Amino acid sequence: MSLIDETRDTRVLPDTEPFRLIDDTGNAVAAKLRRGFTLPDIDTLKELYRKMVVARRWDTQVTALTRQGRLSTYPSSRGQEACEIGTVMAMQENDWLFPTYRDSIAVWTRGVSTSEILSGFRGDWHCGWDPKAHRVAPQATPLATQTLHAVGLGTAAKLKNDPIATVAFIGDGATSEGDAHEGFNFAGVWQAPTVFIIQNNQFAISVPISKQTRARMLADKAVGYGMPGYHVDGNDIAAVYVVVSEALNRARNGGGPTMIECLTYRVEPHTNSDDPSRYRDSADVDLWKGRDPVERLEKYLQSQGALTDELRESIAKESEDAATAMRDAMNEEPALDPMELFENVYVSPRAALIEQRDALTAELADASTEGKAS
Amino acid sequence: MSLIDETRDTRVLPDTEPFRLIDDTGNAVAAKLRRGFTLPDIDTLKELYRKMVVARRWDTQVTALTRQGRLSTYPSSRGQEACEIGTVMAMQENDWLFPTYRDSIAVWTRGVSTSEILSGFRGDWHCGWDPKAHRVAPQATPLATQTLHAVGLGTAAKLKNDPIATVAFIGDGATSEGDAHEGFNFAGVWQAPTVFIIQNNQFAISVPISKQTRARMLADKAVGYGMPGYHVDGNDIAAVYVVVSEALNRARNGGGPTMIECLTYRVEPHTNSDDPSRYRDSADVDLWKGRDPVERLEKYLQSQGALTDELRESIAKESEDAATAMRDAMNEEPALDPMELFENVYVSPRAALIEQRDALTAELADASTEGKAS
Amino acid sequence: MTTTGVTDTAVATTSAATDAAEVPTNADKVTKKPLTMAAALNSAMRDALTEDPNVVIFGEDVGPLGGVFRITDGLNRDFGEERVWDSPLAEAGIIGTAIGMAMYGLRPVVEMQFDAFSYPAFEQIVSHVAKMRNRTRGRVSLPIVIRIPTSGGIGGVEHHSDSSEAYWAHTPGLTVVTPSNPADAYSMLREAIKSDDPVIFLEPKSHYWMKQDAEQTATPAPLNKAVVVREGTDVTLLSYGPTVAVALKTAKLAEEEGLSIEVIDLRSLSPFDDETVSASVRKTSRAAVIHEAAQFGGYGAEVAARVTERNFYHLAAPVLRITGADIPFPAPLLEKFYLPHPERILSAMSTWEWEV
Amino acid sequence: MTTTGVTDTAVATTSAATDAAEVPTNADKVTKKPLTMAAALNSAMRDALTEDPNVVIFGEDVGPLGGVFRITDGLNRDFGEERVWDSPLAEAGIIGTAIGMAMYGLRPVVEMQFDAFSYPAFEQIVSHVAKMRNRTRGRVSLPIVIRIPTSGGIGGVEHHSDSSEAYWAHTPGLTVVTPSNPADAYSMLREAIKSDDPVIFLEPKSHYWMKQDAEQTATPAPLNKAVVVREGTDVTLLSYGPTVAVALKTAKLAEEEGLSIEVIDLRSLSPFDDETVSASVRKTSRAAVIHEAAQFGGYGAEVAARVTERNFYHLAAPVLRITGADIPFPAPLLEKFYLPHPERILSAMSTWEWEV
Ligand SMILES: Cc1ncc(C[n+]2csc(CCOP(=O)(O)OP(=O)(O)O)c2C)c(N)n1
Ligand SMILES: Cc1ncc(C[n+]2csc(CCOP(=O)(O)OP(=O)(O)O)c2C)c(N)n1
Ligand SMILES: [Mg+2]
Ligand SMILES: [Mg+2]
Repeated sequence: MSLIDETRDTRVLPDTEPFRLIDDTGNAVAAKLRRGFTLPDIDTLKELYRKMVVARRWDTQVTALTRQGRLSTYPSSRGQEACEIGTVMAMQENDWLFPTYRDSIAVWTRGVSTSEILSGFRGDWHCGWDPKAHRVAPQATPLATQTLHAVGLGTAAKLKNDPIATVAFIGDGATSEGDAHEGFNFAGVWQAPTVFIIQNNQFAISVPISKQTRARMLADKAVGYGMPGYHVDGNDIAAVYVVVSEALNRARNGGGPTMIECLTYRVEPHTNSDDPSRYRDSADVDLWKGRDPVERLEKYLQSQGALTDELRESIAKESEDAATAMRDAMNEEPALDPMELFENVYVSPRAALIEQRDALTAELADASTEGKAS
Repeated sequence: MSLIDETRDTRVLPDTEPFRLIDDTGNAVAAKLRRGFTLPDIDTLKELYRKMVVARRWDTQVTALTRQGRLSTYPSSRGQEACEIGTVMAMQENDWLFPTYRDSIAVWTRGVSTSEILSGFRGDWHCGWDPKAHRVAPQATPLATQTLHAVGLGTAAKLKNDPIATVAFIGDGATSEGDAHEGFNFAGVWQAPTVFIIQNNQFAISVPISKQTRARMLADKAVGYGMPGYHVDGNDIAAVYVVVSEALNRARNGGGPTMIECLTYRVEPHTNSDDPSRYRDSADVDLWKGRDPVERLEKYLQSQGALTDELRESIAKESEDAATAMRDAMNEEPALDPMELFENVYVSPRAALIEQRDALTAELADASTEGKAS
Repeated sequence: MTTTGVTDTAVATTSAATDAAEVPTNADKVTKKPLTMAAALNSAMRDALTEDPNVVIFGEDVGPLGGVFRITDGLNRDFGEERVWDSPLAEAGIIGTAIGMAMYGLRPVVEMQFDAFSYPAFEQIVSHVAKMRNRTRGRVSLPIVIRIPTSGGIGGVEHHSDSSEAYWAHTPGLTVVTPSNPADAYSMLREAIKSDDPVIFLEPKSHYWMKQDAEQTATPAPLNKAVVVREGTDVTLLSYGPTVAVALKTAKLAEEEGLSIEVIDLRSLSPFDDETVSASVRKTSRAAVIHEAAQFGGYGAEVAARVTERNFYHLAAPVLRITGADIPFPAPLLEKFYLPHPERILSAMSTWEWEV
Repeated sequence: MTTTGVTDTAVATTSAATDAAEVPTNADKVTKKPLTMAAALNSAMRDALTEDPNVVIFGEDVGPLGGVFRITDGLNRDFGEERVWDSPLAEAGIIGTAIGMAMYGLRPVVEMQFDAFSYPAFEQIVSHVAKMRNRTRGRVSLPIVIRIPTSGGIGGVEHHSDSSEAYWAHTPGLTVVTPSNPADAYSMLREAIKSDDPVIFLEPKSHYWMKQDAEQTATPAPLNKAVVVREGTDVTLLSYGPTVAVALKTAKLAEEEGLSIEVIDLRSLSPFDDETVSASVRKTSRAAVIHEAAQFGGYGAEVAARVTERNFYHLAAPVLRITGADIPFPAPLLEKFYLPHPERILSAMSTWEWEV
C-alpha cells in the first residue's frame, strides 16, 4: 500500500492530480483511484470531523479577538484544517511536531493549552509551553529553519534507537529557502525518521506559488533527495490522514523520510495586518471556500448517515467550550515579570546581566515612587 | 534533438546511465544511444583534443610548482578536462563564466592569462584579472554562492535583451549548500539564461557523493526546479560539448536554465595539502585514471586516422609553450604594494582608511630606516 | 555643520501608508509638504526608478502588495514587472542575484523584510557584497542598496525587532546608514542608490508613520555626515535611527532641569563622522551614546571607544552607553522595559561625577 | 588569579598532526608531556566521547580524514560512525540538525571548517542557538559546541583567515571563548562540552602546532576567567587567541627598553572577566587591546569601552586598539602588513603622553 513503487524507484514521480479519497462533492473516489489505500473507518472519520470543527471554532475565536486588537498578531489556519488535524491525528504520543506560526490549531490539537499558545501572539513571552511536555517545538518564525531541527531530533532518536518520528510543517513559500533544501537533503542522506508536510496554501503573504517554483508541483522535489514524494489533496483529511500515517510508520520503522505536499488554500489574510485585495481576486477565495475541508467530510458523513444529532450536539458543545476557554484565557492577565528577561538567556548567570537586572529593578522602584509609569 | 521530451514534460528524468557519444574504449556509441545528438565534426574534435592536452600540461605544471612550494595552494583540474574544456568551448564570447577554485583550466582556456590566474594561488591578490575583460567572474571559494551570481547576471542581461547565457560550475559537494538550491530555484522561476554544470567528481575533499545525497544522481534535482536535467559522462568531451551547446543555445533563445551533471572523478588530492590515503582506495583512482578523458578522445581520433604527426607536434609545441609561459609567470616577482590594501575597499576613499594607510606608510619607513624587515 | 529639526516620532503603527496615494513624485515636493518617512522612502525609489533605467527593485512582497510596510506601494503598478517585482522567498537568493545584476550594470535596491531575516543572506553580504570590489582590485563595484526595516517599538513578535547594525558596521566594504526623519529618509536613500558602493540602509520601522513639516527639511546633509539636530553645551547625546527622537525628548526634559544637551544624529554608522562628533564632545566634554541593540559588542562600543581615543583629555567623564540589555529582544508586552527611554538616560547621566 | 606561561607560537603549518598517533587519552597525560594544541583539542574530544555517550561529533571532513587540520584525527576510527561522522556539505544544516539533536539530549560538537564558512549558518546560530533557551523560558537548553578554526597567520587564501568573534560576542545567548595554548585548549574545550549553554569555540589555527611543556599547564583556569599570563606594572596588554603570543613578544621587547608590561589572556570573550581586567588596569593605569579582526566595531571596541567605563578615573591615557585595518583580510603575501606585531604595538604605546 503505497503511492510509490515498493522498489523505491524514485523515478516514479507523484501524479499532478492530487491524491484524494473523498472528492470535492463529499463522495468517496472510485476504488481504482485509491492507489491501494483504504478509507479510514467511520469512527476515525467522525473523530477527524470532530477535531476539525472544534479547531475551526478555536481559530475563529482567536481571529475575532485579534480583530478586537487583543492579540498583537495571529496567522489563521482556516481552510487548512485537513492538513493540520489530519497530520496531528496520525502522530503518536512520542513523535515530535515542528510547527510554524501558521499551525496553531495543530499545536492545540496536539494538547498544548490555549493560554500557552496565546502567550506568543498576545506578546507576554515568545513560547508559552514546555516543548518537552508535549513534544511540540516552538512555532518557528524564521522560515524553513525548523525542518533541520526536526531532522536533527529525529536523527538523535534514531541514534538512541527510539522508534519515533518527527513531523515538520513548512509552507510553500518557505520551500524556496536554502534551509528547506538542507533539511530535505540531510533527512535523505541520514535517512532521518522525518515527515515533511508542505502545506501549499498557494501564497507566501502576497506572493503566489507560481513565483516560488517552476516545478509542476513541490512534491517533484522529493526525487532530488531520494525520498518518496506525495501530492495530496490538502482539503481531504481522509487522504492526508492515511498518507501521513503510512509515512510516519515507515519513518518509525527505519524507512527514512517522506515529503508530502498538501494542496490547499489560505482563505484568510496572511495575518490580521495583511490586505489580500492588493494581490488576489476574491473570486479565487470564494472558489476555494467552496472546497472547504470541513464541509467535504460533513457531506460524506451525512451520506453515510453517520452525522447523528447527538454527534452534532456534542461537537457543538465542545466547540463552545473551546471558545469559552479561549475567552477565559484572554481574560487572564498574563503574568509579566520584567526580571524574567534576564533569567533564561543563560544556564549560568552572568555578572553583566545581574548588573543590568539590578539597574532595571532600581529604575522601576524610582518610577513607582515618582508615581510614573516606566 | 534533446535529452528531454520537447513538450518539457519534466517527468522524463535523466537516465541513470550517463549520456555519452564516445565510450571508454574510444569508440563512438551506437547511433540509437545518441538520443538524436550528432558527434561533433572531426575538426571540432581535434580542437577539443588540442585544448585538453595543452590544458593538462598547464595544470601539471602548476601542480609541480605547487609541490615545489612556490604557490600557497592549487586545486588541480586533472581528470576533469572534458567537463572544463567541453563547457568553455561551447560558450560564446559574450557569455559569462562563473568558475570555482577547481576550474583554473576553464578560466585559462577562456583567455585569462596564466599570471593573472596565478595571483590568487601565489597569494599576491585575491583575483588577478578583470572579470569584465574576459566575462569570467572571480573563482568562487564560498561554495555554491556563485550560482546565484550567475543567475543574477543572466537575468540582468535578459532584462536588457542581451542574448547571452551564463555558466555556473559547481561541485557535487556544493550541491548540498542552501545557495545551490536558491540558485537553481531563482533560475527556474525567472527563466534565467543560466546553465549549471555540476562536476560530480565524486568527492568533496574527503567526503564521497554517497554522503551528499540519497538521490540516484544529482541531475534528478532538476525536475524539482522545473528545468531540464541531463546526466552526462563527464569524461567524454564530445558529449559534454554537444549537451552544453544545446543548453546554451536554449538559454540564449529564452528557453531558460538547464542543469547538467557531468560524472567524472577527482584523480588528484583535493589540494596539495590533502591526503587522500586517509579516505579512499588508490584502486578507485587507478580505475578512473583508466577512463582518462584525454586518452579516450585520443583513441577515437587515432581510430579515425585524424591524429597526424603534424597535429601531435603542434600540440606538443603549444603545450611546452604553455609550460614555459607558466614558469616565466612564476619567475616574475609579483608587484606587491601594501598601500593597495586600502585602495579598493570603497569607491569613495574614507578618512579612517587614509589614517590607517598613512600609519602603515610611517611604520614601513621606520622599519626600513632601522633596517628591520617589517 | 548642517542643522535640521526632527519632530517627535508618532506612536508606531503597522497599518498601511494612508497617504500612499498622494506620494510626491519628486524631491521638491518632499520639502514642500509634511509627509511620512514611508512616503519619503517610496518617493525616493520612485524618483530613482524614473531617473535611472538601471535601477531595479525586488524582494519578498515588494511587488503588488507594496511590501509588508507598504514602502514600495504603487511602484510595481507604475514601473512594471521588469523594474519592480516579487522574488522567490529566499534572502541569500535575493542578495546573490542582486550581486550578479550589479556586475552587469544594474543598480538593485532590495528589501530584507526584517533584520532577523537578513541573516540567511549573511554570507552573501559579508563574503561577497562587502568584498567584491576589493577582491577584483576595484574593477567590479557593486552598487546595491539593501533596505532593512530595523529595530523595535512596534510590538513585533520574536525576530521582528532586532537591530543588526553592529554586524554590518564591523564588516569592511559596507556602508551603513540610517535615517531618523522623513527628509533624511528621502535624501539618504537617493544618495545610497546613486552610490557605487553597496549600502546597508536601515529604516527605523517605528518611524515609518512619523510626519514632518516641509520647512524643517530645507538642506539635507550629505550621506556620510552626522548632524547636530539640537545644540547644547553640557552633554553630547549620540543617537541614530529610532533613538534620535528619544535623545531629543531627553534633551527637552533635561532643559527643565537646567541641563543643556546637544543631540547628534549620526546618520552614517559606517563611515563614522569623527569631525562632527569630536567637535561637539570637545565643546561639552561629556558624551553618551544611545541604541536599542544589546550593549555588549554593540555599535555604541565603537562610538565610546573612538570618541575616547580621539578626545580623551577633553573628557570630564567616561562615555556612557544607554542601550538594550544583553538579552534577546523581548516579547511585545515587555519591550518597554528594554528600550532606552529619557528617564533611563537622565539617571545614567546622574551617575557621572559632576564636580571634576 | 591563575598564572600560566605560554611558549611563543611555532611557525604556522597546515600539515597533518605528526604526533596524532600518540595523542593522550586523558587529562593527566595532557599535563605530563609537551603536546600541540591540535593534540590537546583532539584529546579533549576523545575524553569527552569516552565519558559521555551523548557527545557526538559531526561536520565537514571530520570523519575518516580527521578534519582539514586533523583535529578530529582517529576519532571516527575509534568511536565509529554513530559518534563521529561526516555530514553533508552545508553549515546551516550542520547547526540546524545539531539544534534538534541537543533538544533530544545529545551534546553535539560540530566544526565549521573556517570562520567565513560559518556565515551560511549565521541565522541558525543567531536566531536559534543563541535564543532557544530564552524563547522557551529556560525549558530547552542547547548544549552545543561550535568549533571554528579562526584568524590568519597561515597564508590562507581569501575567506580562510577571517576573525568572526565580534559577530558572536555581540549576540546575547552565546558564550564565546578562545584558547591561546595547548593546556587551555584541552581544559576549555572539555568545559565547553560540559556546559549546558551553547559555546562558540574559536581555535587560533596558526597555533595548532604550537608545543607546550607539561609544567606550564599545572592548574587550568575556569572557562569564564581571564588570566594574567605575564605580570607587569606599567601597561596592561589585553590579548586573546593568536594575539597572546604577540603580546608576550611585545612584553619581552619592552622589557629591554625598561617598560614593564602585564599581559592578560582574555580566554573568555563572552562573558568578559571585568574583575581580572579592571584589577590589572587599575594597577598599571594604561591598557591596550590587540586583535586581528578589523578595528571598526571589532571586539576591541567593547574592551576599550568597558575598561574605560569602569576605570575612567584610574586611566592615565586612552585605551589603545592595535588591530587589523578596516579592510578585508589581505591575500597571503600581504598579510604581514596587516597582522598586529610587537613593533606596531610598541610604537602605538609611544603615542601616549607619558608625563601625566
Ligand atoms: C527567513 C524568513 N524570511 C522572511 C520571513 C517573513 N515572512 C513571514 S511569513 C512569510 C510568508 C511565508 O509563506 P509560506 O511559507 O507559504 O507560509 P504560509 O504563511 O503561507 O503558511 C514571510 C515572507 C520570515 N519569517 N523568515
Ligand atoms: C561555504 C563553504 N563551506 C566550506 C568550504 C570549504 N571547502 C572548500 S572545497 C570543499 C569541498 C567542495 O567539494 P565539491 O563541491 O565537490 O567541489 P570539488 O572540490 O570536488 O571540485 C570544502 C568543504 C567552502 N569553501 N565554502
Ligand atoms: Mg503559503
Ligand atoms: Mg567534488
